[in-house]
Amino acid sequence: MMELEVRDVHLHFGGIRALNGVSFSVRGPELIGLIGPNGAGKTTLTNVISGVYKPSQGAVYLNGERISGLPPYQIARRGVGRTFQVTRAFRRMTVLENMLVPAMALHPAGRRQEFVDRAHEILRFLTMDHLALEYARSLSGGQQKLLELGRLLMLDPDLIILDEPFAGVHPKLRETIWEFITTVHQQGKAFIIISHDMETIFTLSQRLLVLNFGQLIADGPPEQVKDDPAVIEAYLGKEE
Amino acid sequence: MHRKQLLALVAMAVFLMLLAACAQQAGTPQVVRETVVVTQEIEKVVTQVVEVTKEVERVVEVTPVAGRCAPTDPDEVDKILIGATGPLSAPGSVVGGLVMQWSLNIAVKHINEAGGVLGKPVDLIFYDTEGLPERGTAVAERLITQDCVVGIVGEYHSAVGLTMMEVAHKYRVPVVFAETWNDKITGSQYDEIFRIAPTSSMVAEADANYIQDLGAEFVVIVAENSDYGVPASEATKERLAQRGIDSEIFLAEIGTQDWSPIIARIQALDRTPDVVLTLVTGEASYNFEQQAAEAGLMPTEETVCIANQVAINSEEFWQNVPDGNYCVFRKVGLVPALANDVTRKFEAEYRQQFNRFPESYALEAYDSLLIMADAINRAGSLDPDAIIDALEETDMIGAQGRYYFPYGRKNPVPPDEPEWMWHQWPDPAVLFLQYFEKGQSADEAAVVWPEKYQTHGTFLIPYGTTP
Amino acid sequence: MVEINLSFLLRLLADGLLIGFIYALMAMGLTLIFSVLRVVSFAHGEHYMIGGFAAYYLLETFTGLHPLVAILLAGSVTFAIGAVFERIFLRPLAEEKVERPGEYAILVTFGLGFFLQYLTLALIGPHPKKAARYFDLPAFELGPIKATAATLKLGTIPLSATRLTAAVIAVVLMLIMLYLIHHTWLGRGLRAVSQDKQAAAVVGINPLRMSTLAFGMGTMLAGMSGAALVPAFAWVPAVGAPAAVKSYVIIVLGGMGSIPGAMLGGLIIGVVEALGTGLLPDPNRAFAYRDAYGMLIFALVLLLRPRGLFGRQE
Amino acid sequence: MKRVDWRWVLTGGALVLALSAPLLLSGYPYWLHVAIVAYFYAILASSWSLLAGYAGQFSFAHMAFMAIGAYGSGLMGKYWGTTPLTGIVLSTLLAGLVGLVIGVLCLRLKGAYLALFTIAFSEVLRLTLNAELDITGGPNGLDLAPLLNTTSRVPYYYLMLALLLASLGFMYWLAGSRFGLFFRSIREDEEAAAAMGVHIVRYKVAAFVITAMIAGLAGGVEAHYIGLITPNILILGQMSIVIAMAVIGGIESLIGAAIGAILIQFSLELLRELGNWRLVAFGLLLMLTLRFARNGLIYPLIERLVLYQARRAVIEGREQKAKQVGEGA
Repeated sequence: MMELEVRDVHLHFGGIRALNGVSFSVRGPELIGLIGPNGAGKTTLTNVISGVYKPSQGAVYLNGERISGLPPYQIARRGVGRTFQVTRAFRRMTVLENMLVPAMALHPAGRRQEFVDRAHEILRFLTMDHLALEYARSLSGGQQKLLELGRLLMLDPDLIILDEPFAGVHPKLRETIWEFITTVHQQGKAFIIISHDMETIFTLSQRLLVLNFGQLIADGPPEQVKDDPAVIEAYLGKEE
Repeated sequence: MHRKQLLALVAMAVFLMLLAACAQQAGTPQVVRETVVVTQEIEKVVTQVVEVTKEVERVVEVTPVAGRCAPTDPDEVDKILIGATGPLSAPGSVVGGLVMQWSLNIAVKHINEAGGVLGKPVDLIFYDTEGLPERGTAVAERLITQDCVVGIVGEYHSAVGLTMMEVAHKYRVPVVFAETWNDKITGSQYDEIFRIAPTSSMVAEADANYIQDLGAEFVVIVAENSDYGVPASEATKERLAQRGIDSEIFLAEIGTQDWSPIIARIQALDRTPDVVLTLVTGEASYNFEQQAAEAGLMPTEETVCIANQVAINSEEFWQNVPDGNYCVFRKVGLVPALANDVTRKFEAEYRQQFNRFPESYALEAYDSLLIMADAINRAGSLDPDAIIDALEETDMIGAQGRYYFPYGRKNPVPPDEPEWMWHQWPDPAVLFLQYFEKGQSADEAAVVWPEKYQTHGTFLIPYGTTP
Repeated sequence: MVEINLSFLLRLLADGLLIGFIYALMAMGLTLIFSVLRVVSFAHGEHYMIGGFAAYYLLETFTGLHPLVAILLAGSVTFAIGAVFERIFLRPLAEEKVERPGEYAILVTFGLGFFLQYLTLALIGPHPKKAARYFDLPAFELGPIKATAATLKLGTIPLSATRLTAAVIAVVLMLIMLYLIHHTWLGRGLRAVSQDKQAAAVVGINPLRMSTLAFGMGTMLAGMSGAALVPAFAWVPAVGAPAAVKSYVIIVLGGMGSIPGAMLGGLIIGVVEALGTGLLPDPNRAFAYRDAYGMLIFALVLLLRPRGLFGRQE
Repeated sequence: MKRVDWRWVLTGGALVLALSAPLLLSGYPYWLHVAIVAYFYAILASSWSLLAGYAGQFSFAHMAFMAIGAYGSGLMGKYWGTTPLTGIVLSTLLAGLVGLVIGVLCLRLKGAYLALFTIAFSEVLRLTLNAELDITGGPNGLDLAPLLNTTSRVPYYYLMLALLLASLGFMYWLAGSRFGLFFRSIREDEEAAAAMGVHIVRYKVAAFVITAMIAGLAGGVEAHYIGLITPNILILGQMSIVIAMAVIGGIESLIGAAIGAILIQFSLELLRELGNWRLVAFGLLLMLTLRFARNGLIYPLIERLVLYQARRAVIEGREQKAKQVGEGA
């Protein structure tokens, strides 16, 4: 069973303290929402977990192994998959090729045919099988988002970090993504989902992490976090 | 910097050192010997393959039969095709190539006006060699096997001439080189190869003699690191040494613009040079001369300025080296005094067309074609051997004077002569001229060497005086 | 053997600084282009070359034309070339319509350089041209300071009049540029676009026009430095290449897009080359490797501090 | 109904033509020579397009690697008395090694920075070859022993052709393998590729090493064929010709670049009489291609004739071909 532990992570850019002693842990297939006002350090935290940044202090452990300091690709291979705020499909590669990249990176010895079949399976699940041979750049923004999710599945991670998956998507697509998350979650994968969309995130996630000024100010089930004074203050400002 | 990058740098350095070390004590390292063993096996196979292909060729006769496609019987052709080469684009010296192309065209005009060769018009095919030796091979190949030329003339760069000469030798096509100075070219003693330009040795000899006559004790040689500058500077240094004259060479990247650091260096030498000799071609020479003049290095009372021979284009020279008055420069070719009708005819045409003073290589290019045409006329056939025989017996007046080739097949080079005297015109006149008035043209310039041609009875018009 | 004494060092230093100012002017154009378009123009040397020829032919045809006017006209010629090129070939970049813009820009400007150089060669041939000295120095003698029309001699240090002129012109132009950039609407526009296109567009600046302007001004500076130098060096179509390579070294050293960086970088390169060439023991190698000194610094800067001395973190 | 598969018709035709060239050109050794040189440039252009078009590393040091192959072999022959073949093998390895170093040094450099760095590298190399006269022969160039003991061009022709086909084959295999996939993912988006578990460093450097070795090999063979190599081969102009060949052919297609190189080499030769004007036109063509035909002029034709058809076939659901496109395109 997957276990991620973020232990007292600090991150400073020059004078700016992006993260200031963040600690929490994820045990097994949880569905976690990560919220917080702009500039709270949500994306930064994602980048620390996925190895883009090395924490100035503190560490991240995956199943007891220290992963902070490993290059991103190592962390990805150890089962932490992430998406980016802006969709970053490999634009001048076909959808199929996009899907093959993580699989082949993960299993150097694997047979291509298996990956292809698996990719088609996943694409079918995402209802974009017919696009397999189109170039990613010719897809709509929404389809590119789905493609990114599909790519993630090919990596077959235990922990999936989604950065603003619902930002600027039309309702139809939002449903698809929602369904994707729930189904994949039921298959036993842990999620950390960054979102501004309070309503969605409160209903979707089982547990909420609230970041403010690089500090974790709340951690608990949505209903409890909802009326946590610190959180309200963070969002609405202190009332005198 | 990343650790990886540091490691890489170190690895690189070490490897290069190893390579250098091995190169020094030319011993063969283990790894090489091992590879040899492997590759020898492969080589066996390769050679067999080659043999097979040769066999195949023999069967299907794909190999060009002697390649050379020019007919030997003049009646088969309606015009006499002669090939010519020169650099027309970088990295070649475009100026040189262009001037030679111009002069060759004038030569064609004159020859055809005079009734052509064997009663047929001469047609010239000129190709750009870009100053690249490999292009020399290709172009010579093309001229000989595609365009079916009976002979080749011209070329400016020695490095190119050296490769062309091999092709000409392979297909047995006579060549008269116009401006390639490298000793090795006639030094090859190939039947096909003739030359009317002076060899580097001859020029170096002349330079050394003149400098000796100036009574110089210390000379600075500024040369470009090219197929021209390097051998020339070394040959000159050597000859100066034989005459007990010290000299120091400063090599510079070809086409250099800013010479100030090197000029500073020369002026910081513990002794002031009596002569500064410029073995730099093209615009770079102008840059050096003007900057040296501005810095007060040369020309001065103490230091004689020997500019590069391109200074003969007085207009261009004064434009680019306004402060270069009293500079001496080498001229290969005739003194105005000795100019003959051919010379005057060519010069007139050349000036009228391009409004420049014909450089030495202009005259050489012009003459090279005249000589080839004359030889074909006398041979009365297009057969290479006949032409080569005729060339060996050449005795004609060209723009640069009387041409003849003392040593060749019939009359081999005697042991006491250098082997490059083979098919070599022995007395291209190497003169030194000196400007003594700002803006004056090359024909007004004083001839200061050799003594017998002196116009002002002196080896040097002292700086700042008027004769 | 060269004995290294103070006056020799001073002289190298002076030579280096003098040529450095001229390098700096060229690099300034390049860095201006980069700061706004995020593009390194590989045709910079050719604009410099064309600027020189333009000035030369202007002075040839209109005798009595004042050199400074000629320089300005030459500048406007290269400005026009640059602006038109930008409009036709770099517009899709500004509109962000191109995949991998960086590479596209490299190749297309590279093609422009190739085209311009061979076009000039085909049109005016290879024979070197050189404009007459713009200004003669008044001849005077004042203790150790001596001046002739061509040279100003400070003790043992001779300074070429043509280069002094060019350096002065360079400094003046650089000051003008700095003023333009920091105290005019134009400069504000350029800076705004160079910092954030969208934001600039929002406050009513047209980023497209700014790109065209920036590229034009960059090539104009190149053209003007060429025009300023055409009396100092024999001018041929290939004259641009080495100069351009220098300015690449300089902008990387100074930090891409940083104007003070370009100035300082120019001076540094000038001095380093002079010292390197002057002090390396073996005279032949010393000079043959001249261009390598800059290159090595350049490589090291790229590896150690990719954003240069003044560059901002990308 | 079964439609004709143009792919095989085309490749077949081209092969037959290439193989029979010596017969057609028999008695025209000069054009045979041009063909050999054209293949040499084709190898350079296509390997550069693998590096730049696939892996997105716009290196200007390709000719430098070529020169390392040539000079390496020449110098080993001169100082260690190695036979040409030994020299070529070793200097190919050497080129690979230098490629490794350059690749590692360039890890963090992108776009213009990479271009400038690689220009600096090859300029310094050229200056060194020029300046170290006593070792390299300087501007006079370095003589190399002939590779094959024959005066005929035909064996060299087939050798260079084989080299071209072999390297194309190898590069296509590579492009179809995980290498090609990762190269392109890196080109598209390094960070995302890393997040998908791709070992960026390894594959970036691999791209440099492999293409450097191909260039080095070609250089070695070419130099031993010509018999002489000069530092002038390293001037920026030469590199720009290779780049232009790749761009005009189709920078993201190996075969496109190769064909482009061959066509351009021949046309430059045919137009030699035009002197510099042909280079003017060439430069203009380069700019226009870049601006208005980003995929080059040759590749789109190939795509129309070959890939488009294959795609249709796939969309009709032929899984087999799906892979070829997934790989090949």
